[in-house]
Amino acid sequence: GSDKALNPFAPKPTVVATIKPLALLAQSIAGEDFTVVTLLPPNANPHALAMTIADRQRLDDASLVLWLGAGFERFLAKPMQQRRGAQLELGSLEGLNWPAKSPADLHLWLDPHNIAQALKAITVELTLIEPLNRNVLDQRLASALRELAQREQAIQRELDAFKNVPFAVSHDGYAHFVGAFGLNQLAAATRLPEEQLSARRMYELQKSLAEASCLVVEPGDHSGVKLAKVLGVPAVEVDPLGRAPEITSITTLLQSLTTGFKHCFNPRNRS
Amino acid sequence: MPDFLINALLAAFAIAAVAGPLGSFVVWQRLAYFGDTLAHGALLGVALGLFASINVTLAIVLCCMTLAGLLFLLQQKPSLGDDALLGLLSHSALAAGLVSVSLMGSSVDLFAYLFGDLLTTSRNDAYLIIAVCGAVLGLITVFWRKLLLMVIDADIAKVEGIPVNLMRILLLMAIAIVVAFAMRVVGVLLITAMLIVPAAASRRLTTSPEAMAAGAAIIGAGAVAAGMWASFYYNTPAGPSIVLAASGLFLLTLLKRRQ
Amino acid sequence: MPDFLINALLAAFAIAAVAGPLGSFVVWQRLAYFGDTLAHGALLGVALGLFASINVTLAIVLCCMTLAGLLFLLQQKPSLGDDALLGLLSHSALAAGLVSVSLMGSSVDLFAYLFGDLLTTSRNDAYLIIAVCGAVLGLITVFWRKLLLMVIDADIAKVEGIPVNLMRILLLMAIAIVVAFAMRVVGVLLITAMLIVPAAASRRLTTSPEAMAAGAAIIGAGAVAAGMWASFYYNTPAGPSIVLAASGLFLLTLLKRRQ
Amino acid sequence: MLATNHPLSHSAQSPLIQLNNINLSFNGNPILQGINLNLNKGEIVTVIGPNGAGKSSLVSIIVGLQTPTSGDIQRKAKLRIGYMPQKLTIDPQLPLTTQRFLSLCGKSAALKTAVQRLDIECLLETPVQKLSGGEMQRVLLARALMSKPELLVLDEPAQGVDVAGQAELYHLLGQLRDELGCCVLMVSHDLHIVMAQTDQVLCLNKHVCCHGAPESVSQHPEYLQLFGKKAAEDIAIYTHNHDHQHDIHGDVVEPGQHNCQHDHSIHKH
Amino acid sequence: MLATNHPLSHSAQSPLIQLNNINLSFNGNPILQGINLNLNKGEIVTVIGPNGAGKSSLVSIIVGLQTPTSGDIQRKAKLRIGYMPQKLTIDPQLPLTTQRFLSLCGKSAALKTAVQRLDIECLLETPVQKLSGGEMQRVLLARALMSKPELLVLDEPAQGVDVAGQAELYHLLGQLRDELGCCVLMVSHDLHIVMAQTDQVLCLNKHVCCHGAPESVSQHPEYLQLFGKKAAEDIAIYTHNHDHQHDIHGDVVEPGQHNCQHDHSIHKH
Ligand SMILES: Nc1ncnc2c1ncn2[C@@H]1O[C@H](COP(=O)(O)OP(=O)(O)OP(=O)(O)O)[C@@H](O)[C@H]1O
Ligand SMILES: Nc1ncnc2c1ncn2[C@@H]1O[C@H](COP(=O)(O)OP(=O)(O)OP(=O)(O)O)[C@@H](O)[C@H]1O
Ligand SMILES: [Mg+2]
Ligand SMILES: [Mg+2]
Ligand SMILES: [Zn+2]
Repeated sequence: GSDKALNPFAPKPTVVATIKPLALLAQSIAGEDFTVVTLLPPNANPHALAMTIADRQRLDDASLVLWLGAGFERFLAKPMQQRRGAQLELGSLEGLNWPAKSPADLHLWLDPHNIAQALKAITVELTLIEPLNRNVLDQRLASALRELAQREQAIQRELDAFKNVPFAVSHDGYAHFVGAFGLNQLAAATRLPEEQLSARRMYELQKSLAEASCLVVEPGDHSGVKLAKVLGVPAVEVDPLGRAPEITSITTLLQSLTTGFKHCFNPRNRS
Repeated sequence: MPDFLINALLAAFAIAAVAGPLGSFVVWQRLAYFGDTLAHGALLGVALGLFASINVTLAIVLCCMTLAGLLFLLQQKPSLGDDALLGLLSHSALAAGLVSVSLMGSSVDLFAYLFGDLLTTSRNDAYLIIAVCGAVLGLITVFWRKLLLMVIDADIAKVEGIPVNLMRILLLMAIAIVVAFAMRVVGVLLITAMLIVPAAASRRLTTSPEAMAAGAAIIGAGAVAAGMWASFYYNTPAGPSIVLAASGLFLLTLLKRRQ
Repeated sequence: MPDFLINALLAAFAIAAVAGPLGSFVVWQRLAYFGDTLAHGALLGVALGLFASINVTLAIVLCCMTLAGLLFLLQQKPSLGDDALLGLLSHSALAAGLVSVSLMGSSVDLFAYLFGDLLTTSRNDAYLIIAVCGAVLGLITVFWRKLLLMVIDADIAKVEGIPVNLMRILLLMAIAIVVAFAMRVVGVLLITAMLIVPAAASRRLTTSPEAMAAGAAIIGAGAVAAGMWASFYYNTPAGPSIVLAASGLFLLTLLKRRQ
Repeated sequence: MLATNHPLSHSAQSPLIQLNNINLSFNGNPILQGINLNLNKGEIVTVIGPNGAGKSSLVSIIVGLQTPTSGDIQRKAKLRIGYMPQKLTIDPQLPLTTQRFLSLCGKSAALKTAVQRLDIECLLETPVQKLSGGEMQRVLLARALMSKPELLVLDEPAQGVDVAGQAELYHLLGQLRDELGCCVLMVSHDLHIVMAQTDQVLCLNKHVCCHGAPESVSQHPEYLQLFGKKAAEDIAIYTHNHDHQHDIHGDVVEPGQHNCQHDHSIHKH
Repeated sequence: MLATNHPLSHSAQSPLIQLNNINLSFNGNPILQGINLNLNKGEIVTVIGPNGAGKSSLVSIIVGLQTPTSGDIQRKAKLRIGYMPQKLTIDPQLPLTTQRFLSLCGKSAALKTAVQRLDIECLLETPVQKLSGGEMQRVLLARALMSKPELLVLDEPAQGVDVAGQAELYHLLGQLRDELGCCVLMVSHDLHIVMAQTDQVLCLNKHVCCHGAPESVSQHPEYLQLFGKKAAEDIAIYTHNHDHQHDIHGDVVEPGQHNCQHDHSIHKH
């Protein structure tokens, strides 16, 4: 009702995605028929976001809200409970792959299989909103899935040589990628960035990471960089959120991750 | 006006109304640290609530009330100042919360529980806040004179037959309950700041305790209105904007030279 | 002993040593809230530092020192208690930090800055901490008598020719600097708790200011040792374990009946 | 009645408060020892004694702020006590005018009377925290009056009150006793006034040295030891002629131990 | 010298402190008006006056804690001041024995002398916060002495001190003046002692009512107005016979306004 009145210049239905990877997913299906909005600023922390009124208004105005789940975008838990409009909680989709070691990890867009599931679900939701565009949407889905499959194979080939190279991560956000491509992750230092280490854990990490090629950290994870320094392994930045502006699709995001991990595995690539 | 804005304003005004008088007592009794202590206690509450698998809000409320009780007991030993006691409780509760999370290998990020957001208030949340704030406001009004006599001088009050200890625990519990309920709905920052900042601003303008309490409520309400407007106009987060608006009002009162 | 443990212990013992005397002043001067205020100020410092693209540690130190200066100025208007002033500054700084982050669309997770981790202290970090703590400890020792006279009664001290205002700002700056440097290395919780808890525990055992300061340092060191051991043995996070150990020592002192 | 041999228990009606063999000690140091005391309606009882004698502690016990280490207290049911402590510090953060401070504890009619009585109209708008030492004493007395107490307890009420005010204060206490028929218990160092205005004097130095009417007390050997012979005669302090007898006055602290109650042996003559 | 016509400026040496036309007001209320005062070595000067007369305020200005609204103060270079405030509250969280408290401001030899002088050996181990009212006054005086001050400023030093202690305190102040040759400035309500022990009396009631030697002051009309004729004669308060002349004493507040300085008109006879 009042949503349209507050936003008269948006003739196209909007899809609000919480973070950039989800926006990339939505964009590949939505094309020009929807306005896709990313709720979080490129580098904000989804764990502790304080919304502005405009953010809140965007949520209410959205035809579809695309998010991962209360375990990831905590600030959305309550608004989504109350929401009457369409929402797609990717974390609760059927038929997803979950990594064995950290079954609750919601960085699920790092696994091509999950990406495919998500794309399909998004197509269903968008079709419900704009039934007349069904054909176009289906075509976009098909081409997106094709591109994804190709990229997956290419990455598989690229990473094959490094399957046994041991490495560690600072905080457990890469499990889906690691699982999908069968990489040899020795350990994750912490589950969450805020978590503090125990002396025992530190001791064990130091022993088990003796042969690790690197510690993978997110951009801006200063504690991770410090940890790597103390443990005596190089820190390599890999960005699961694809913050870099040249990342414009989910496949380029996967590719950038691959490049990042190769930096870790291949000492010559590191500076 | 969109629904979420109505809910947010309802909750924020209710909090401003009760935070005025309650905050005045906080300032008089030097309990400014108490809000933070309760927030840290809430962390422990969440951890224990998950452990004992009881309702998390209930666990938080229980934990906050326990902290209020502990503070009351420690206050009976007069060798430490209130601020040091609160600091002690605050840090111990936070540390205990962090340790128990780690021990339980709990899968929730406890900090999330501390960051409510005013703009995500639902209508039911707003009603809950209004009910809690109304009840506490009623209690304070009923016991106003006794509470005030206790603040002025506990010894004289005691001799004159006022149940000083009861009043003290009533005050601590009232603060604990308001903070515990409001925290999850509107966020720790907003509720703890609303207790202190408007009362501090009002202190500089008024000459009677009643005026200070009422003034604090009015300044709080003004800060809510101004902060919400700023949040809309400058696209800033709502809670922090309200707090900044209140601080701005305090700065304005510094211009007043007298007293 | 692994390197990381040596570094951590070096840093933690240095902090315990300076936090003993400094924390005693914090307790006497009712500044327990100051640590938290500085932590919140650090958030603002990070945001502004990124904005002005200066070194973040420098920005934090500057911001903390500004807060100390502000507190000093506000203390000159005696109509508000220290705790209310600190609460005001604390919440305003936090709100300002959150708002400026939001306005700048800043690229760092500010909360990470607040949760340093003792165990990731590098050798250079440890040296830095030791240097800062040593310098502050030296300053306090040199001005001990004057600081103490100021604490006892500022008026008498002033008449006797002690530069009371200078001493006061010295104390606030010393706290600000120790907290600002230590915060990024060992985490906010550890440094702020180490200021209050050992001093509070020591208060109950001692009968002279010097003994209280020294006792606080010793209790702090004991808590570091016990906490580290527990962290290793029970696999609990190091910083919070040390804080809990200190709280445990405080509880032990409650058993002592006298005084 | 336990304290039948007690000179203060002469009244026929039942006393307002009855202390039986009260002892108080802090950390093992005895502060009060074996105190027996009855307070009756219409009496003015003054407690005198050197610094640290335990006068304030006794008052705390009587008003119920301090629990004695041992002994028994009996209070008349629902006794209305007006209390004026030795010192009072009110938080400067509380905005409170004298008017409001007084109005907190009684009706406006009572306020008006009390204010007129103590001549403090012009202080009504002043914040209580800004009152000068003597002004505060007057306001506290007004406050204690307003509640129409049956027992009025004052710990050094004349402290810091100016010369003229002191005389009037004691005069006023006498009037009050007559009008309200209340009992007044006060602590004072002002022997002149005490002797002139008091019904009963209790001379305290950890134990009760002596008690009774002023005339009888001022002849009592223990009183003479405490305050010097000359003081008893003309109560003129500055002409006080030292009598070194007092260096050990019959104090019941552990025997053999030097008694440390500042027996005014400062000027070694 | 500006204040040449000032009776207190009789000394030949240059004064320790010289106040010229000092005014002080809070929020527009005048507290002190046109005060001229010289303090010289070896003098005992007592400030008397009713409650709220501004005595403590004047003392604050002299020791440098309060800045006057207008007027000029000249201090001897590097003047050592010993100060004893009207009240002192020490944070209970500070563990501090009396011994340590005293030792903070002087050598142990000076401490020993001061402690013996004031007979407070037995208080040395007591925490300062636990001292009784009068005990604290003694300790504060000991403290003020230890620094061998050139100017000793005491705001109602005898407040709460017991009868015997008072006499000795004033006696001691006289001795000190002789030994150290210091100037003693004190505020007191105790006219008896003031008149007996003081060189110069300053009678204050916002403005300086009168000043000079005790004998001359006690004959001064303004003094008589403030304290009553009888008081001037025998300084015996309890026989004080009221003289209603004093209801308006020549105060320099806004003319026509009722002067609100508690002109002890409480007992309307
Ligand atoms: N809480 C306490 N702990 C330890 N000692 C105490 C405490 N309170 C009082 N005392 C001691 O008890 C003694 C009596 O104190 P009290 O205040 O009753 O004396 P007082 O007779 O009122 O003296 P004054 O005339 O100076 O007011 C003093 O020596 C004092 O040091
Ligand atoms: N900071 C202040 N603000 C406003 N008024 C004040 C302040 N300080 C003192 N006064 C007022 O100034 C007057 C003089 O106060 P002062 O303390 O100097 O009196 P005093 O002569 O020492 O009285 P007393 O004999 O009772 O100690 C009083 O009426 C008091 O209320
Ligand atoms: Mg006493
Ligand atoms: Mg005074
Ligand atoms: Zn003698």
